[in-house]
Amino acid sequence: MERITSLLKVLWRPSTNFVRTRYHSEKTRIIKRYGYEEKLWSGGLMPRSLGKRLPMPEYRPLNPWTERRALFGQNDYIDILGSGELHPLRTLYTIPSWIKGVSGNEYQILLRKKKMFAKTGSPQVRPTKWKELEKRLGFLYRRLNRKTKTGFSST
Amino acid sequence: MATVWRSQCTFTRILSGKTCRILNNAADLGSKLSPTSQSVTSRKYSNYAHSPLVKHIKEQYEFEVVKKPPEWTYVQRLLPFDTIPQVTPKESYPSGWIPPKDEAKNLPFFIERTRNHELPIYLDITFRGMRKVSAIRKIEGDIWLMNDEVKEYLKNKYCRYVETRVHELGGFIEVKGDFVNALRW
Amino acid sequence: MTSLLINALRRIHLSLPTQTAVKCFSTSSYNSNTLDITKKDWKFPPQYTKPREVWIENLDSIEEKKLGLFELHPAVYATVPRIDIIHQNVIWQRKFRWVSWAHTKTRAEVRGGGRKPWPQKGLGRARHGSIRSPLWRGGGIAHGPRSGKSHFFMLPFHLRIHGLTSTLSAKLAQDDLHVVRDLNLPSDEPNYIIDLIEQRNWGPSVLIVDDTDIAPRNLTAALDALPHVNVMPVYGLNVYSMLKHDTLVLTQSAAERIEERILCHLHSNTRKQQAAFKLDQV
Amino acid sequence: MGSRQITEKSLAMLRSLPRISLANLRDNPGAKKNTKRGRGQHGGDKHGAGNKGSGQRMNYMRLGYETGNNPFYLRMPHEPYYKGHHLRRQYPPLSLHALQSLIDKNCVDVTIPIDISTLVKSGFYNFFPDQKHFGVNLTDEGADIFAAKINIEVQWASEQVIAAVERNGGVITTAYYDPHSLFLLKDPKKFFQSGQAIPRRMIPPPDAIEYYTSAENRGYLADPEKISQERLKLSQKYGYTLPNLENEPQYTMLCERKDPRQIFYGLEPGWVVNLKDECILKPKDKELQDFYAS
Repeated sequence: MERITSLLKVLWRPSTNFVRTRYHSEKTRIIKRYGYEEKLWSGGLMPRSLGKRLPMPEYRPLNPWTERRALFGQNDYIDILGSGELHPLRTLYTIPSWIKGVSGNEYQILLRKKKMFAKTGSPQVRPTKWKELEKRLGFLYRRLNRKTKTGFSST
Repeated sequence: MATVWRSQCTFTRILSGKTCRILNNAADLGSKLSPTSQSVTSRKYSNYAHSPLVKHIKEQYEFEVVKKPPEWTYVQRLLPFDTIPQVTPKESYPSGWIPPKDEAKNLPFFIERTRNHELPIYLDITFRGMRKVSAIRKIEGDIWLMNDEVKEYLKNKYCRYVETRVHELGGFIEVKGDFVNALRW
Repeated sequence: MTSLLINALRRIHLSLPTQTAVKCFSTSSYNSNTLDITKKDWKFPPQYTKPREVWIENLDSIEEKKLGLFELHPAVYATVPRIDIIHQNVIWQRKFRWVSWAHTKTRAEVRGGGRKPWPQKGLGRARHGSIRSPLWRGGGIAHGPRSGKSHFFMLPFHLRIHGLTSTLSAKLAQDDLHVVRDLNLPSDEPNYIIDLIEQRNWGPSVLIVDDTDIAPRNLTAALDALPHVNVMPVYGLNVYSMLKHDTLVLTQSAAERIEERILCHLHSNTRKQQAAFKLDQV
Repeated sequence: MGSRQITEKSLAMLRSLPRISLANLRDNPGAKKNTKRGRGQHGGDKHGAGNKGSGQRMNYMRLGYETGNNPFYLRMPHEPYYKGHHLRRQYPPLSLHALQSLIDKNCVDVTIPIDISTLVKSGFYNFFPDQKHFGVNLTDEGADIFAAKINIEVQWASEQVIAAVERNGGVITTAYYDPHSLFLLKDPKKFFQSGQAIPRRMIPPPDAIEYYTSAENRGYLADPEKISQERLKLSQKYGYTLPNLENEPQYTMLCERKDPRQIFYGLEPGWVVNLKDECILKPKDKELQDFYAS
């Protein structure tokens, strides 16, 4: 008996069971859609154009000391430091008069604009613009009347 | 035809004289109308058509120009103050106004007077009288010491704790409640 | 922690006057005969805070010379520096002149689009009424910016005065405010100004304020090439420019003029200026 | 320099901090509140107007409107207690106490006659002629403490006020001004700068003539004889001794009155005041003189 077991030990090899294992790292990319060129770049962080440089805007830093920026705000306290007769609003020469010093919603500003331009040649010279102005005013008039919350409504 | 002629007549009349008269109706503005045609002393005509036409308009009335007349003091007293006048010391102030004391400048804190020489102590009533906050403004110096003293003073006077709020940079103390008369000690 | 910081600051501050005192002594010993010390008597004398003393400097040599001592009123040059009020002033200066001209067309203004592109039913397509609807490419913009939007508002009068005094006080406290006797320069070379600023450690950008509208020829010629050094009359002075420039240089007369104007407003009836802004009354 | 001084402490802190510039400037933390973005179920897509229906699609009716019914507030007949109130003359009040404090603070000069322009100039009193304000009503609050000898001209005064002023040896007159004159009195500088001639003062309207001609009210159109009688009567009623005006050192000041056609003290109608050259233009023309004298 002992001999048999020793013989068996010599002769017998445990049968190896080949289990097919496939790890993720061993996977190869399955070729699908052969001949299709993928437009999306999957190779890195940023898309690279082949050979050509992407258009990058030239760095143009703002000059903070142009005359307009260097003297920004001049004469804003002219009613305090000056003789007291000129309002700072009167020193804003570049702003058109129909909007200078006006605060209000679009309807109020357009109404003022229309009032001031009606006497000029604007309705005759720029009829399309004038028509659109009036159209917009009509639209805003209706919308504000319908949608403005009056305070009596619960929401 | 007659009506047309009439209307034309009216039109020319308006153009020639009446407009001037209407414009210069405020005769106080030194209207320039000649004595022959239109008197400055306004006479009332019953009808527009009955009023005479203006023929000749006088250019300039004669004025006597007086430089620095004795009446100039009456003009000067009408002109507004450049700055609010300083208070000259008087022996008594019947209105109850208290002049600022000089020795107050040596205390650790100081309340500046307003431009109208009043104490800057105000009462703010909000929420329809539900919240009353009295404020002492324009404080300079040691505001925390002043806060302690205000609290102590009001606590002794009213026998209850009062809440205060100190704004150090703004230089004011707010006291919850109406203590304006008490704070003007 | 905060108290520690404050203590530290206090110590720094306490050490400062001694330094200045030493400096003062040395300079006065050098030219004691030319130094003039002005004690001013104001129409509205300072009540509690002591007046500030500044050196009157010169511009006619690159080296700094002290020409005299000058007193500044604490109500203007030594008020509490309220950073929030300075900030409000800057915001106001930016906004009250700002008009936004950005503009988009609505579906009503874009050309065309009156016809229904395809029938409502039967084609299996989504229903559409106009090719200029905001959903379409090339259509109008819904809720876009409309041209001529004004951001105007007026900051209350006394807040603006407080902004000026706060900024002037902060500038003086941070050693960025200098008073000079006059603006006469020996040459009209820009390099002279650059050297002078470098020597005195005034920071690159300097705002020079004079009492009059007309600056000396040498100064204007030199400043033509220097965009970051600017001259302004007193009435042009403002919070934004003071903060934009590193150093503020006032002539003696300008400093007095600013003081006079602000003190006048602080002690007069300003009912008219405080009234609510009305466009037809300015 | 105390360590707890606000100004000194904050300026000393600034010394060691970096330079304040446009780059590091900011508001107080928490001072600016951004508008809320809609959160939750609808994420702002309904703009806070709820779901469908009236909340989204309509404005509510004006207060009191009952969809065509005769509204509640109109069901009762109208009882016009205040009928014509918008046409009545109004006189914004100034108390004697306020006047006294103005005198104490040197805002009102007692050595010259006081009228409404003086009160407006003091900065404490304001009125609006375009809002039916016809001048000042001097009220009797503080009549007991009032102690100034003044020559004052007001538009309305009660008996107690007249007594309080006259007890101190002062003189009070009630005078009417038309709204145009009141505009001039409110801002004389603006009027002088406009370069117009000073107009005449208008006579009072019919319903005010009675007040301004009665000596009890010290009206400016009343008989001076009667006024002195009334002064005596009032002093006996309130029990004070009336000082003799003739013996006063300020007799000329106390006797100064305006002509019923005059607006400013010392300046006659028809004159033009030039503030820039400091001169007065007086009309020499006979016709103008006649006009302004009438």
